[in-house]
Amino acid sequence: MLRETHLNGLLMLALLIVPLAALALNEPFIITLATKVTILALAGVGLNLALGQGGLISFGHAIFFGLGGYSMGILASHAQSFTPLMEVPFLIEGTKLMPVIWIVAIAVSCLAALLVGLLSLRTSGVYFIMVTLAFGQMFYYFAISWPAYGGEDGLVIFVRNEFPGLNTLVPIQFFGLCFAVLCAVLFFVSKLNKSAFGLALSGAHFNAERAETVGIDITRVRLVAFVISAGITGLAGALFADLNRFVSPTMFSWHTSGQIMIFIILGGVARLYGPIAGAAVYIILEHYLGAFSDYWQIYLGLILLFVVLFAQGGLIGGLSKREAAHD
Amino acid sequence: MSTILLIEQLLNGLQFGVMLFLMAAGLTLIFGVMGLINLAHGSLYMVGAFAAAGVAGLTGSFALALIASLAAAAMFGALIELTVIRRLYKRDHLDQVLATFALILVFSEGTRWAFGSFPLFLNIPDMLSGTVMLPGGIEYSLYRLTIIGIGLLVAAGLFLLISKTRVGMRIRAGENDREMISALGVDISVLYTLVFALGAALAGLSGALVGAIQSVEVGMGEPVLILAFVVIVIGGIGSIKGALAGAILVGVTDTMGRTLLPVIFGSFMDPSAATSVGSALASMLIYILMAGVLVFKPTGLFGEA
Amino acid sequence: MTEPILTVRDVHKAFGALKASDGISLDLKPGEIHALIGPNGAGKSTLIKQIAGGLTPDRGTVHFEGREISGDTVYERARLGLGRTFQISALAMQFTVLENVVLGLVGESGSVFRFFRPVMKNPAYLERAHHALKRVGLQDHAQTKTAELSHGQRRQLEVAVALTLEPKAFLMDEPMAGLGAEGSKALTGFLRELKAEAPILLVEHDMDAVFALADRISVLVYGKIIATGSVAEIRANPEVRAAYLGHEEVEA
Amino acid sequence: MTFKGIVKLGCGALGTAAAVMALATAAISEGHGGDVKIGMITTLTGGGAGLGIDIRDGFMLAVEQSGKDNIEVFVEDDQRKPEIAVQLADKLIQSEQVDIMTGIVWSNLALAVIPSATAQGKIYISPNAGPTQLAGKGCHANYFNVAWQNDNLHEAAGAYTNSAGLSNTFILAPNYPAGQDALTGFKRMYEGELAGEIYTKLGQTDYAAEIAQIRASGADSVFFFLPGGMGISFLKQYADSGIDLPVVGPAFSFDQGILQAVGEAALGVKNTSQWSKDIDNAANAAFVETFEAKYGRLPSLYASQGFDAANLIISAMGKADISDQDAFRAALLEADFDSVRGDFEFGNNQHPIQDIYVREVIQEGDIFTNKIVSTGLSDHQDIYAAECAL
Repeated sequence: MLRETHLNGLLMLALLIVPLAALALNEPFIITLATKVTILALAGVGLNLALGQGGLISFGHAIFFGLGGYSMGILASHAQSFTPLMEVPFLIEGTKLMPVIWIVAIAVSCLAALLVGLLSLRTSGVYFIMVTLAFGQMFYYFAISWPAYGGEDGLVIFVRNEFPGLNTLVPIQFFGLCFAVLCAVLFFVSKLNKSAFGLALSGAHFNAERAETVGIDITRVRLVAFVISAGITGLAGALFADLNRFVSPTMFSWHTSGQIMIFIILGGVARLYGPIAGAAVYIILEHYLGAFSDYWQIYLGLILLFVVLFAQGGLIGGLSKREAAHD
Repeated sequence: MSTILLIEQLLNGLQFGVMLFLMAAGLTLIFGVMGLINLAHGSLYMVGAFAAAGVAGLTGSFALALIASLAAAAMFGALIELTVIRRLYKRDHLDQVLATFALILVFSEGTRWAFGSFPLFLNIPDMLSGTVMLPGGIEYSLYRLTIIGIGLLVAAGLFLLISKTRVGMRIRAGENDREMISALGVDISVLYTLVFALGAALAGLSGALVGAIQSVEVGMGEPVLILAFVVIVIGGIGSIKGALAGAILVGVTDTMGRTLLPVIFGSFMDPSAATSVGSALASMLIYILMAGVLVFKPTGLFGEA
Repeated sequence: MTEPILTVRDVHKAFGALKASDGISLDLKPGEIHALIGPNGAGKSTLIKQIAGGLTPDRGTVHFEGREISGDTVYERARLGLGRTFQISALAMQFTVLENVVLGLVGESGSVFRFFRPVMKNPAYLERAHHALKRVGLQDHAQTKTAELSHGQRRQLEVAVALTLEPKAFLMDEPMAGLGAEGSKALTGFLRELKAEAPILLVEHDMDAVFALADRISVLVYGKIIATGSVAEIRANPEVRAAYLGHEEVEA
Repeated sequence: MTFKGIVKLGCGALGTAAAVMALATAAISEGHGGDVKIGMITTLTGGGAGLGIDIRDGFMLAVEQSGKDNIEVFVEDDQRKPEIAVQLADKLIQSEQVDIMTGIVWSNLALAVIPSATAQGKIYISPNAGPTQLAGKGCHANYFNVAWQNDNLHEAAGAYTNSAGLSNTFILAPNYPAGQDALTGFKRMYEGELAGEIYTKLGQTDYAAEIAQIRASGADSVFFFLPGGMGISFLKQYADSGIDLPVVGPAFSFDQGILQAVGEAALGVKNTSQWSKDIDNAANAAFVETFEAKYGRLPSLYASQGFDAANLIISAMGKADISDQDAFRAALLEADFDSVRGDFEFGNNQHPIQDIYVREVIQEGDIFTNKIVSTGLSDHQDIYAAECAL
């Protein structure tokens, strides 16, 4: 058994070493898989802030994942066809520059989260779960039937977007970029968790009445957490779209929301590095169980059930038990 | 649009609402009594439809098929309650959501494994096929009228069960105070299994009823599950009355939106674009309705604060 | 006469046919402990919620320091200086003792939206938190998980959190509940000290504590205050004896 | 950005080819010794799995019958999710280094995968989807479609509606790109009036409201495109509504895989298809017989397309080595194989020029199936071919 901090370190190291080894062994697809893990983990880290730290069980984070994806898709498709996004009241051009796309993805996701959050946070508990789920469906149907950007067909971006100084078409370079983004976000979130805001957010989660009676406006705290969380997930959405060079309404579907939640549960709720372990295990299962049986989702379902019922704390919790006991 | 068509569409909305009610009733009952959010409810709906299709295929009897749907869904309901669900009552909603999400995967792929990947056949019984003339010259499907009838009967039955019978009293007590009811000496775990099986049976029944006029296929429970969520959020979670009101509201709004919005847009737009934009908006209408209700009543129309 | 810090005027609140508050008026003056007693179901909790926030009266007003607060939210009232403790400990059980106290300080100082500075290393907070813990006698338990505290210790922590708010008035809902004789006695002494800092509206079942502490007592029965007065006056009031005390003595 | 970079972007897909060709040629130039690696991405789980399974089974049957041991097929399940399909394509190209790809059922998945696969120098043979975008300006030397261009069956339905003397039809389809294309395709050939035009919600299961509108519209016929479960639901409800107007649709809602689920409700319905099990030629008779013997069910349209896709590849293997891609493409373009649908040739955009039949749903014993009643369009080519620069 390991201390949780050591385990986290090992996890990040593994995530870094595997694609490098794959590069050496000329297995480029493993690099793609590792990139996928990195990006989905990022989405999970975003959701975990709301769900783990804040206790806000959002079943609608696919909204932000999808908005991030479409931010990339729309900007890049306009750049690709040299048509401006809009000319009135002022000119907005498409772009192929990742940093700009990221900022837009984060901004759009945060704005949507503000609106969705304002309405959803009037409710709590099961209502919140269902309301966020229903908002997700609303975006999903909108994306499918809105013809301007491909509807159900989605948008294909032929060349991956650019990042100054890198050739993002080279898998290992794109992986490195995603890994760096993940590290930066992990640093940001770990700071956030330890700040006054993080304490207030957990306080509002563990005992809302208490937090209110000490003068904390818990709705505002939750709204801010929801918005930050959405911004991170939106950023992950933009990267995911770039990984596939493609966006479609599937990114908005409720299965996507469920999947991001699964990463968190598999890894361990409210553990900062949980989504990384969870996403890695999920992708490995999907990849290898899929080859093993047409009905692999039965096994996935059973594994998930087992984790939820008997292995609370997820992988990281399970592997670092001793530390918790010594605490 | 003529008045007759408008009335017929209202009737369609009512019928759609009643079908949603059958789904939503079980969901809201299970939540009200056990505090459990059950995503696998849609899977039980699918189980009901497949059981009905299987039995109808073997025996040719629709009545037996309905009984089979009730029995199979109740049985699978009781089975998952005993093995999985009862471990979740004291857990938070997150664990409930994920465990029941996992059950969806198991049920969907398990059904595909057992029945194959192709849709099954289940038809309306001859006795109920065809149409009848309603007063005012509306030609309406007899089967759909029957669904409205069965749905309203189930609603009435549930109200009676909960307000008049001993079991109902226990259910109401369970809703308010689990500790008290176990102090009364009622075996709460048996009660919970029964309530869960009842909710499952309702889902199975609606799956079978709907299966006769829709496609019996893997994954059929998911869209209706989400609609049922919208229904109980609008109606107020845990309230049967709310589920009925919410279901009819959603049914009518959706149906009228689908028919009227393209017409409205058509009055000032090119017809092709109008149908496209109108339909896009119509597909989001019930979610907009839900958002609207929540702005004014965050716990739904009949929900408790 | 000094101005009351908290004034409740003719508050009504009904749930269906049940009149939980039926024209209640009372006030809390600086430097006093005003005890509110009454049998179960008399409407004490409903009244507390209307004072602390969470329930809005159907009719009537609540004033705090001369300002009407009837429509304010719980956290707004807390920010004005209304410190509340709960009937059943309402603490974040997963937090350490120290974290619970610091949470109070974060709320009190209004510095919730600070995202980068580690809050548990803020020297100003730590100093105030340890001071508060020392006052209630929990200084050795700062790093203990709240869930591991004894019942009595949790009540002490409740008071410590309330202290960090530096409130202008305390609203205490059965602080003695579940404490042993020893614990009650210690807390009684502490509350007597505390009332010099801020007056206390005390809802309490423990009659010994009430009679030992209260400067004034109000008796609530079926949503109405049937008597207000000094300990001696209340003890002597025949109506109170009939409606409440006799009943209570039988039980005791 | 360099000037060169700007030019590349401007060329869109063509630019991509230039950008990644260097990588791709490295993979191709590895010696293969006549072995052909085929990557199949298709839908094997979840809704619509039946279609992918049929394509795979038809394809594998042809491979098996060819007796060739130098074909290696990698089958992957896309779960009907475009993102997964894209990643599987990356895997097949990067890890397995396949030469040819095939298998995708759905247009949206095809659009996500094919442009990038062909740009990376892979040959793609489409056994089902034929999106408009890839038939006209977006056509590609490496992209062959052995099924149809998406509009074809709908156009044939429009033509049939005219010839049946129907002139006031009511049309409906789901509100998504393929649905919009379907109605456009129908209207291209149809000459009568429209009694109504409705877009339904994708995945909708209750059509009471639409059926009421049809009843009130005074139409003389109905054309619909509702693939999968949507079509089953619509037909059952339509049959129950008592409306007695003739129904026309593309083969997708009347195919072997789902007819049993629709039952009598489908009897007599006219549908358009380039294949039917009663097309009278030796290849087809053998295909139907061997498929049924091997898998215990009648083949579907999709199975026939999978079978033809494999035979097309096998025919080219007899003429050229895969390592000489130009020669291999030329061999494919000749389409020198016995298609189960009879005459088959490629147009300039490498989409089929073929007859499209009108079928009627009939009952044979307990089995519901189709029989050909007439030819809807002869030697039909899609209209986008003219825009293709190939």
